[in-house]
Amino acid sequence: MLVQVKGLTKTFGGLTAVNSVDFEIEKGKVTAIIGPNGAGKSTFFNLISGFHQPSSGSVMFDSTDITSLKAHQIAKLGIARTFQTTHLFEQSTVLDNVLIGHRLRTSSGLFDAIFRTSRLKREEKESLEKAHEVLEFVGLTNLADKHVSEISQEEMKRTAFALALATDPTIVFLDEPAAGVNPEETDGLAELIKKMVSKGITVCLIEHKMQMIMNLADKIMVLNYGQKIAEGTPEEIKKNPAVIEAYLGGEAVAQAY
Amino acid sequence: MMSFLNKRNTVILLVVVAILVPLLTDNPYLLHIFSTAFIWTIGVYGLNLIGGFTGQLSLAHAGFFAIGAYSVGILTVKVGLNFWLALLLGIIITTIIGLLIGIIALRTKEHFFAIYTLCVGYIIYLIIYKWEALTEGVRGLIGIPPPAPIGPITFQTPKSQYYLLLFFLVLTIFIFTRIINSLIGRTYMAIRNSEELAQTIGIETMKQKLVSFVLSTFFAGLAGGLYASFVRFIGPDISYINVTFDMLMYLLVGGIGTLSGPLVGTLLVVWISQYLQFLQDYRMLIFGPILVLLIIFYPRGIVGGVQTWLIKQRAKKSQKDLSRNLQSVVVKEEK
Amino acid sequence: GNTSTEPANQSEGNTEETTSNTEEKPAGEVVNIGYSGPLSGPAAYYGENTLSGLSMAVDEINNNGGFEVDGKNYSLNLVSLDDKYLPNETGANAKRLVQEDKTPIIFVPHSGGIFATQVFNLQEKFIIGAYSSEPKITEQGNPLTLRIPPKYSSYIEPFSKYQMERFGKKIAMLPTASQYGKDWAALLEPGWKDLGGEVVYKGSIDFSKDTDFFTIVTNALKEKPDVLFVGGPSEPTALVIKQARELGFKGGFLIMDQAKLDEIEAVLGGPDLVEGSVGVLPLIHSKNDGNAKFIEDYAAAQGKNPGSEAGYHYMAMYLFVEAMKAAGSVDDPDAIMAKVEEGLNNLPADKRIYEITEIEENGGLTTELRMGVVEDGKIVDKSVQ
Amino acid sequence: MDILFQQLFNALTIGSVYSLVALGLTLVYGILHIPNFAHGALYMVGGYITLLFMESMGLHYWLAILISIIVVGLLGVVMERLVFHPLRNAPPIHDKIAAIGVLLFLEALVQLVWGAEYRRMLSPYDIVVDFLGLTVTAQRLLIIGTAILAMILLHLFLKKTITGSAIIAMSQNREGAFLVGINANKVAVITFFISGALAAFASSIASPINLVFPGMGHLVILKAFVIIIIGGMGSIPGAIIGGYILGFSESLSATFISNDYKDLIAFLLLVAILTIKPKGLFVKGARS
Amino acid sequence: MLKLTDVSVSYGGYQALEHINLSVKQGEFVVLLGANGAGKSTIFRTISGLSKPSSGSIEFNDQSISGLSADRLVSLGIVQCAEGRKLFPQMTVYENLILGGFVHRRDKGKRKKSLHEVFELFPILNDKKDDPAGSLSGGQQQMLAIGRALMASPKVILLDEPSIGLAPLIVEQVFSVIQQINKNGTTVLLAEQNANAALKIADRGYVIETGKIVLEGSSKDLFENDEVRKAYIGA
Ligand SMILES: Nc1ncnc2c1ncn2[C@@H]1O[C@H](COP(=O)(O)OP(=O)(O)OP(=O)(O)O)[C@@H](O)[C@H]1O
Ligand SMILES: Nc1ncnc2c1ncn2[C@@H]1O[C@H](COP(=O)(O)OP(=O)(O)OP(=O)(O)O)[C@@H](O)[C@H]1O
Ligand SMILES: [Mg+2]
Ligand SMILES: [Mg+2]
Repeated sequence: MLVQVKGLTKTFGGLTAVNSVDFEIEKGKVTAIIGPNGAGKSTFFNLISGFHQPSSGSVMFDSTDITSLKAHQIAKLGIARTFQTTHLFEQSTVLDNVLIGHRLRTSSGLFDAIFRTSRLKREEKESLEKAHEVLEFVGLTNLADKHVSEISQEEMKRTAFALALATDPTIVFLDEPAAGVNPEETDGLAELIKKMVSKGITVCLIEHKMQMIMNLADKIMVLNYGQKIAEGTPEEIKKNPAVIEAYLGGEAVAQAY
Repeated sequence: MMSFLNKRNTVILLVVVAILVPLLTDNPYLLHIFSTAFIWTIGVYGLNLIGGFTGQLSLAHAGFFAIGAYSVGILTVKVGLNFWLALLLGIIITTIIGLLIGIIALRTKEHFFAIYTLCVGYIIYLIIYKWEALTEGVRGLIGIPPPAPIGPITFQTPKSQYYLLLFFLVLTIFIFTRIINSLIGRTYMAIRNSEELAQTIGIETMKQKLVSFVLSTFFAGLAGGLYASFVRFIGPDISYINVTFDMLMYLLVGGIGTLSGPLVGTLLVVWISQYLQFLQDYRMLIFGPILVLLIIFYPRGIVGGVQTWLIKQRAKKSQKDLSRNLQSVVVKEEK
Repeated sequence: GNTSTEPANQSEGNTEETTSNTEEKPAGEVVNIGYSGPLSGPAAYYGENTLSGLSMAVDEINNNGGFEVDGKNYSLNLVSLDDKYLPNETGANAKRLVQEDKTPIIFVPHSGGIFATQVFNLQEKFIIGAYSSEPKITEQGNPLTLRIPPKYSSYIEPFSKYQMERFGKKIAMLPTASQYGKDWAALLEPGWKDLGGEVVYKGSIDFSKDTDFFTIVTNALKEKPDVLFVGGPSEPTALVIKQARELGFKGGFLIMDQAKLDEIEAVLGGPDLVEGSVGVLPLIHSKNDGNAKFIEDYAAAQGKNPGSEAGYHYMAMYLFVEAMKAAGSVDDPDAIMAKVEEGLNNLPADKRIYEITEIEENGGLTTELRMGVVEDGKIVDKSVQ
Repeated sequence: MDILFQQLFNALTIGSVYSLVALGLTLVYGILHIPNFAHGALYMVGGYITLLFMESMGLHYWLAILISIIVVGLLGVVMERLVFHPLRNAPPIHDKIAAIGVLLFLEALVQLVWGAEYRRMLSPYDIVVDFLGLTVTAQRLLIIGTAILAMILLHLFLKKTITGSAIIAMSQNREGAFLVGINANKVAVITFFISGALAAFASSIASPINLVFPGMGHLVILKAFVIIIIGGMGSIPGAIIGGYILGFSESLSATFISNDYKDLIAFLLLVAILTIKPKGLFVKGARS
Repeated sequence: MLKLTDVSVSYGGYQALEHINLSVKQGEFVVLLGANGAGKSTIFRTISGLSKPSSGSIEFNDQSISGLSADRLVSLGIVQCAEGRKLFPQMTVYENLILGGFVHRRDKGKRKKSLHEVFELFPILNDKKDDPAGSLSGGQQQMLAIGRALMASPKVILLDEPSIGLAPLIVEQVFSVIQQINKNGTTVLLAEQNANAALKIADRGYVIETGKIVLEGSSKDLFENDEVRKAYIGA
C-alpha cells in the first residue's frame, strides 16, 4: 500500500470535517473520492498533503509516517496535489509556473546564484528540460510563453497538472480536476490521467463527474459528513443504497415523481 | 535575444556614463547628490528584494540601515577598527539582527508583518535614541573616518568616494540581478505569487522568506555602513520611520518588484527633491498627492509603467502587422 | 517666485531667494549667504525662528544701501535650504550652496548638520555659522567654525544658588529629552551637588513623543523635590510647570535657557504658576540700547517677541558683515574669520543684542549672563556682573 | 500606595485616549481591511480644527469639538472616496502606501496653514479637583468620562441601530451584506466618517492636557497600531481593552521600571505578544 | 417578470457565460440544472448585480436592471439566497434576520410580520434566535439563509443550491419549504445539481453546460429527457 490512513480526524471548531477515516491507496491505481459538497473530501486531501494538521489519526506514505510533516516536506517525498479552485502563480507565464515546480529537486542556493556556479547552470537546465517535458506531456508546449491569465479554464487545469508533475511525484492528488470543464475536454483530461497512470504515477482524485469517475477509478471511497460511508469498485458503489441515498440521488425521490 | 542584447548594452552604457560623470564635472555638489543617491539605492534594493520580489512589505528597513551605520560608526570611532573591517562586521551584525527579527516577524503575514516590522523599526529607533552609552543618544556619533585607503587608493576626495559608492552600487545591482534571474529569484516570486502553492510544490517558504529578509537587511546594512563613512556623522534620525517611508517612496516611484525600479526611483526622487528645494516645507504637499496618484494609476511605478506601455505598443504593432497582412491578403484575393 | 516685499513674509523662508527690494538697490555686487536648517518636519518652528533673525538682518542691510568692502558696494542675498534636521541633507545643501551660490558663510543651527559640514568646510572653503551650544563643535578645532550662542555653563551656578536659597536643596530634573536638555542636565547635576544640593530624581521628557506628562511629573514629585529643573521649547515647558502645580508642587522652577520666561508666562495666562522660577532674562525684559530697536522691529515684523535664536542670528549676520569689511574681502573665509574679533569691536551700538565678552580661542562667542527670576508675580532682572 | 493610585488614574486617562484612537483605526480595518496609516494625521487635524474654532472664532469648547468632529469625519470620507475607493481592488501593499501619501500631505498642509510651533488648547475645565483623595484635574475626569461615554454610544450605535448592524455585517461577510441590500459605498463612507470623528474627538479632549503640533499624531498612531494588533485587528472590544492595557503598562512601567524606556516597553509588549500569537490576542476564529 | 437576453459574463479572460437567454414569469418556479462550474451561480450573481455582464441585458418587470448595484436590486425585490450562505457568523440568528429586512428598515410593522412568517416556516430559528449564526448546523444555517432572504419580502427569490451539503432528509424539508414559498406567491428561480428533487417541484427548467443553455423545457419533459437523465440523474 502506498498510502495508509488510519483514524484520520479533523475538526474545525465544533465541526468535524473528517471523522476517523481509515483508507488505503494502492500503488499504480486510480483511487477516487466522492461525496456531497462539504463532505470533507478536500479537507481529506489537505490532511494528507500536510496543509492541515490532523486532530487525530495517522498518515503513512511508503511506510514513512508523514502525519506531522510540513507541506513542503511531504512534497519532497513525492506527493503532489492540485487545488479545487485552480491555483497557479497568477502573475507568470505557463512555463515559469511549471519551471518552479522542479525547484524542490534542485539544491542551488544564494552562493550558486551570485556566482552562477556550474551547479546552478546545470539545475536551471534540468528544470527547463523538466518543464518542457511535462508541458509536452500535458500537451501545452505551444502555450509555454502565454501568461496564465490568458489561457482557458481547461488549459489552466492542464497547467496545474504539469506543475504537479514537475515535482517528480510518486502520487498525485487531484481535487476536482474536471470541474468547470466541458464534457469533451473532460474526456481529454481523463485521457491525460490515464496517461499519468501508465507512466507509473499513482492517482487519487476527487470528482463529482460520475461518468468520468466510473470509467477511471479502480476504487472509490464515498465520504458523507466527514465519514466514510462506502468503499469499493465503481460497480459496487453504483449499487450501494447508502451512496444512492446520500449522493447519487435517492431512488425513492425519483420514483415518487 | 535582441532585447537581451539591448538591455546589456544599456547597462554598459549607464555604467560608462556613471564612470565619466566625475571626469566631466568638478561640481562637488553634483557628486555629493549622486553619491547619496547611490547609497539610498543600495538600501532600496534591499527593500525591493523582500517587499517587491518576495511580497513581504518590511517597514523596518531604516532601522537596519541605521544598525549598519551605527555598527560602522561605533566600531571605527569607539573601538578604533579599520573602516573595512568595521564595514564587514557592521554588515554581519545587521544580518544577524535581521535573522533574529526575521525568524519572529515572518511568522506574521500581510498587514501584520507590515505593522510588526513598523514597530520593530520604531524599537530600533528608540534603542539608538536611548542607549546613550553606546550610541551617544540624540547627540549622535561624530568623527567617523572616511573609508580607509586600500594600498595606494585613498577615499578622501568626493571623486574617490563617488567611485567607491558607484562600485558598491554596481556590485549590488549585479548581485541582485543574479539572484532575481536565478532559481532563487523564481522561488521568491513564487512565494510572492502564492505562498500556499509554493508550499505544495515543496518550497520551504519560511526558510526562503527568511533568506530573502536577511539578504535585504544585508543590503540595508551595507548602505548604512557606507552612509556612516560618507556623511561621517550619524544621529538617531536615520533610523526613524520617515526614512523608511522615503525609501518606500523611492521604490514605488521607480517600480516595486522591478529590477531597475530602485535605481530609477531613487535617482529621480533625490533629484526632484533637490529641484523642489525652493518649496521647502511644502514639498510634501506635492509629493503626498503624487504618491497617491502614482499608486492609483501606475501601481508598478515608472519602470512598470514603461514596461506595460512597451508591451501595449508591441501588441499594437503586431496587431497592425496582422491587419496589414490581412489587408494584403484581401487585396490579393480581390485581384 | 516670491512676494516677500512685506517684512511679515520674509521670515517664512519659504523661497530660495529671500532677498527683497532688489530693484531699489544701487547696483553693486551680491554676496550670497547660506543657511541650511530644519524648515519642515517637527523642528521647523525652531528653524524658522533662527532664519527670521538672519533674514531680518539681511533685509535691513540691503535696505540701507548695502555695505562697502574694499571700496566696492555689496548687498546680501540669503539662500536658505531645508535639511529636515538630517545631517546628510545639511551636507548636500552646504555643497550646493558653495557650488551654486558661492556662499562664504553658511549658517547651520543644529549640531548634527554642523558635524556633517565640518567634514568638508575646510576643503570647500566656507565658514560655518554654527548655532549650537554643543561643546564638541568647537573642540573639533575647526578654524572655520564660529559658535554663535554662548556656553550655558555660566548659568548653572547663579541659577542653582538662587533656587537653593529660596526653596531648598532637593532638585528633580525633568528637562526636554533633546541633546541640549541632556547637556544642561549633565552640567547642572555636579553644579548643584557642589553647592551642597541633592538630586532626587533624574528624568527627561520627550515633548514630541510623550502623550501625557502627568505620569512622569507624578513620579518626579513623589521624591518631594524643592526645585524642579525644566526646559525645552516654551510651550511644553509651560505645560510641565502647570501640571507640576496641578499635582501640588509648591517649590521653584529652574528653567533651561531654551525656554523664555515671558513666553511661558503668556502660555500660562499670567505669572501665578511661574512664581519662584529662575531662567534667562527675556530680551524684552532687558531692553537696552543694544537691543531695543531690534526688539521693536522684530515684534512689528513678526507679531511676537524675539527669542534668542532670532537675536543671535541677527547679531551674527551683522558681525560677519563687519568682519568682511575689516578683512577687506567678501569671499575669503580665512580672512573673514581672522577679522571676526575686529568685526565684533566695530559692531554698531544698536546691533549689540547681547553683550559679547570675548571670542574664545576655538571660535566660540561668550556672552554676559542674564538671569531673570519671578518674584511676587513679576519678572525681575537679577543679572550678576 | 498613593502614587500607585495616582498612576492608575493617569493610566486611565491616557488609556482612554488610546482606546478612542484605536477604535477608529480598528473599525476601518475590520470593515475595509485598510490599515490606515493616515489615521494619526486625522487625529492631528482634529486638534487643529478645534483649536482654530476656539481661538479665531471664539466658539465654546464643545461647539468647536462638534465642528471638528464633523470636519474631520468629512475629511475621512473624502479620503475614502478619493484614495481608498479607487484602490479597493488593488493589492494590500498599495493601500498602505497611499495612506502614507495622505499622511505626508496632511502634515505638510497643517504646517503650511498653522505653522510648526507647539500650541496650547485651553479648555474651560482647567481646574484641579480632589477626587477620592487623588489630585486630578477636571479635564482628565472629562477625558475618562467622555471617552467611556463615546465608547458606549458607539457600542449602542453598532448594536442597536440597523445602520450599525449593517456596518458589523459588512465586516463579517461583505457579499452577504450586499445580498441583503446593504450599500457598500455607504457603509464605507459612514465607517470613515465615524473613524475620523473618533480621532477628532480623541485629540480634542486630549489636547488641553498636551499640546497641538504637526507631529502630535505620530506616536499616537503607532501606539494605536500596537493596540489593535494586541486586541486583534478589526475587533472592537479588543481595541478598547488594548488601549487600556497599553495605558496601564506605560504608566506603571514608567513608575516602576524606567521612564526613558516606557515607550520601548509598549512596543516590546507587542513584539512579545505577536511572537507567541502571530495574529493577536483576541482574534476570533477565521473571518471570511 | 425576469428576463435575460444574450447575457455574457467573463472572469478575466475566462468566459463563464455565453449568450444566455432566460426568462421567468410571475409566480413561476424555474430550475437551473447544471454540473459543477456550469455557470449557475454566475447567472445568479449577474442577476443580483454582484458580477457585471460583458454584454446583453437583464430586465425586471420590463425595466432594464443591468448595471444596478446589488443593494438597489434587493430593494426592487430581487433577492438571492447565495451559494455558501453568506451569513454573518458572529451575529445572532435574530440579527441576521433583521438585517435580511434591511431594505425595509423604516417599516417596523412589515419587519415584524416577516419575522413572524419566517419563524412560522422555521420554528427552529425562533428557538435559536439568540445564538450566533456560526454555531448552527449546516441545515439550520441553510434555513437561516433562506429565512434571511425572505425577510426582504422578495418578488423573485433566487436560490443557489440550497440543498448543498444537507442530509437527504433536510433536503426534502427544504424543498417543501421552497414549494410553500412559491405557493405563497413568490416567484422562484432555483439552481440545483440534484435534478431529481428539483424537477419534482419546479414548473420549468433550463440545463446549463459550460456557460451555455443547452436545453430548456417543462419539468416533465426534462425529467424524461435521456440526456438529462444520464447527466444529472444518473439512473
Ligand atoms: N479551514 C477551514 N476552517 C473551518 N472549516 C473548514 C475549513 N476547511 C473546510 N472546512 C469545513 O469542513 C467541511 C468539509 O469541507 P471540504 O472542503 O473538505 O468539503 P468537500 O468535500 O471538499 O466539498 P466540495 O465538494 O464542496 O468541495 C465543510 O463544512 C467546510 O466548511
Ligand atoms: N470569481 C471568479 N473568477 C474566475 N472564475 C470564476 C469565478 N467564479 C466562478 N468562476 C468560474 O466560472 C465558471 C462557472 O462558475 P459558477 O460558480 O457559476 O458555476 P456553478 O454552475 O454555480 O457551479 P457549482 O455547481 O460548483 O456551484 C467555473 O468554471 C468557475 O471556475
Ligand atoms: Mg472540495
Ligand atoms: Mg454554484
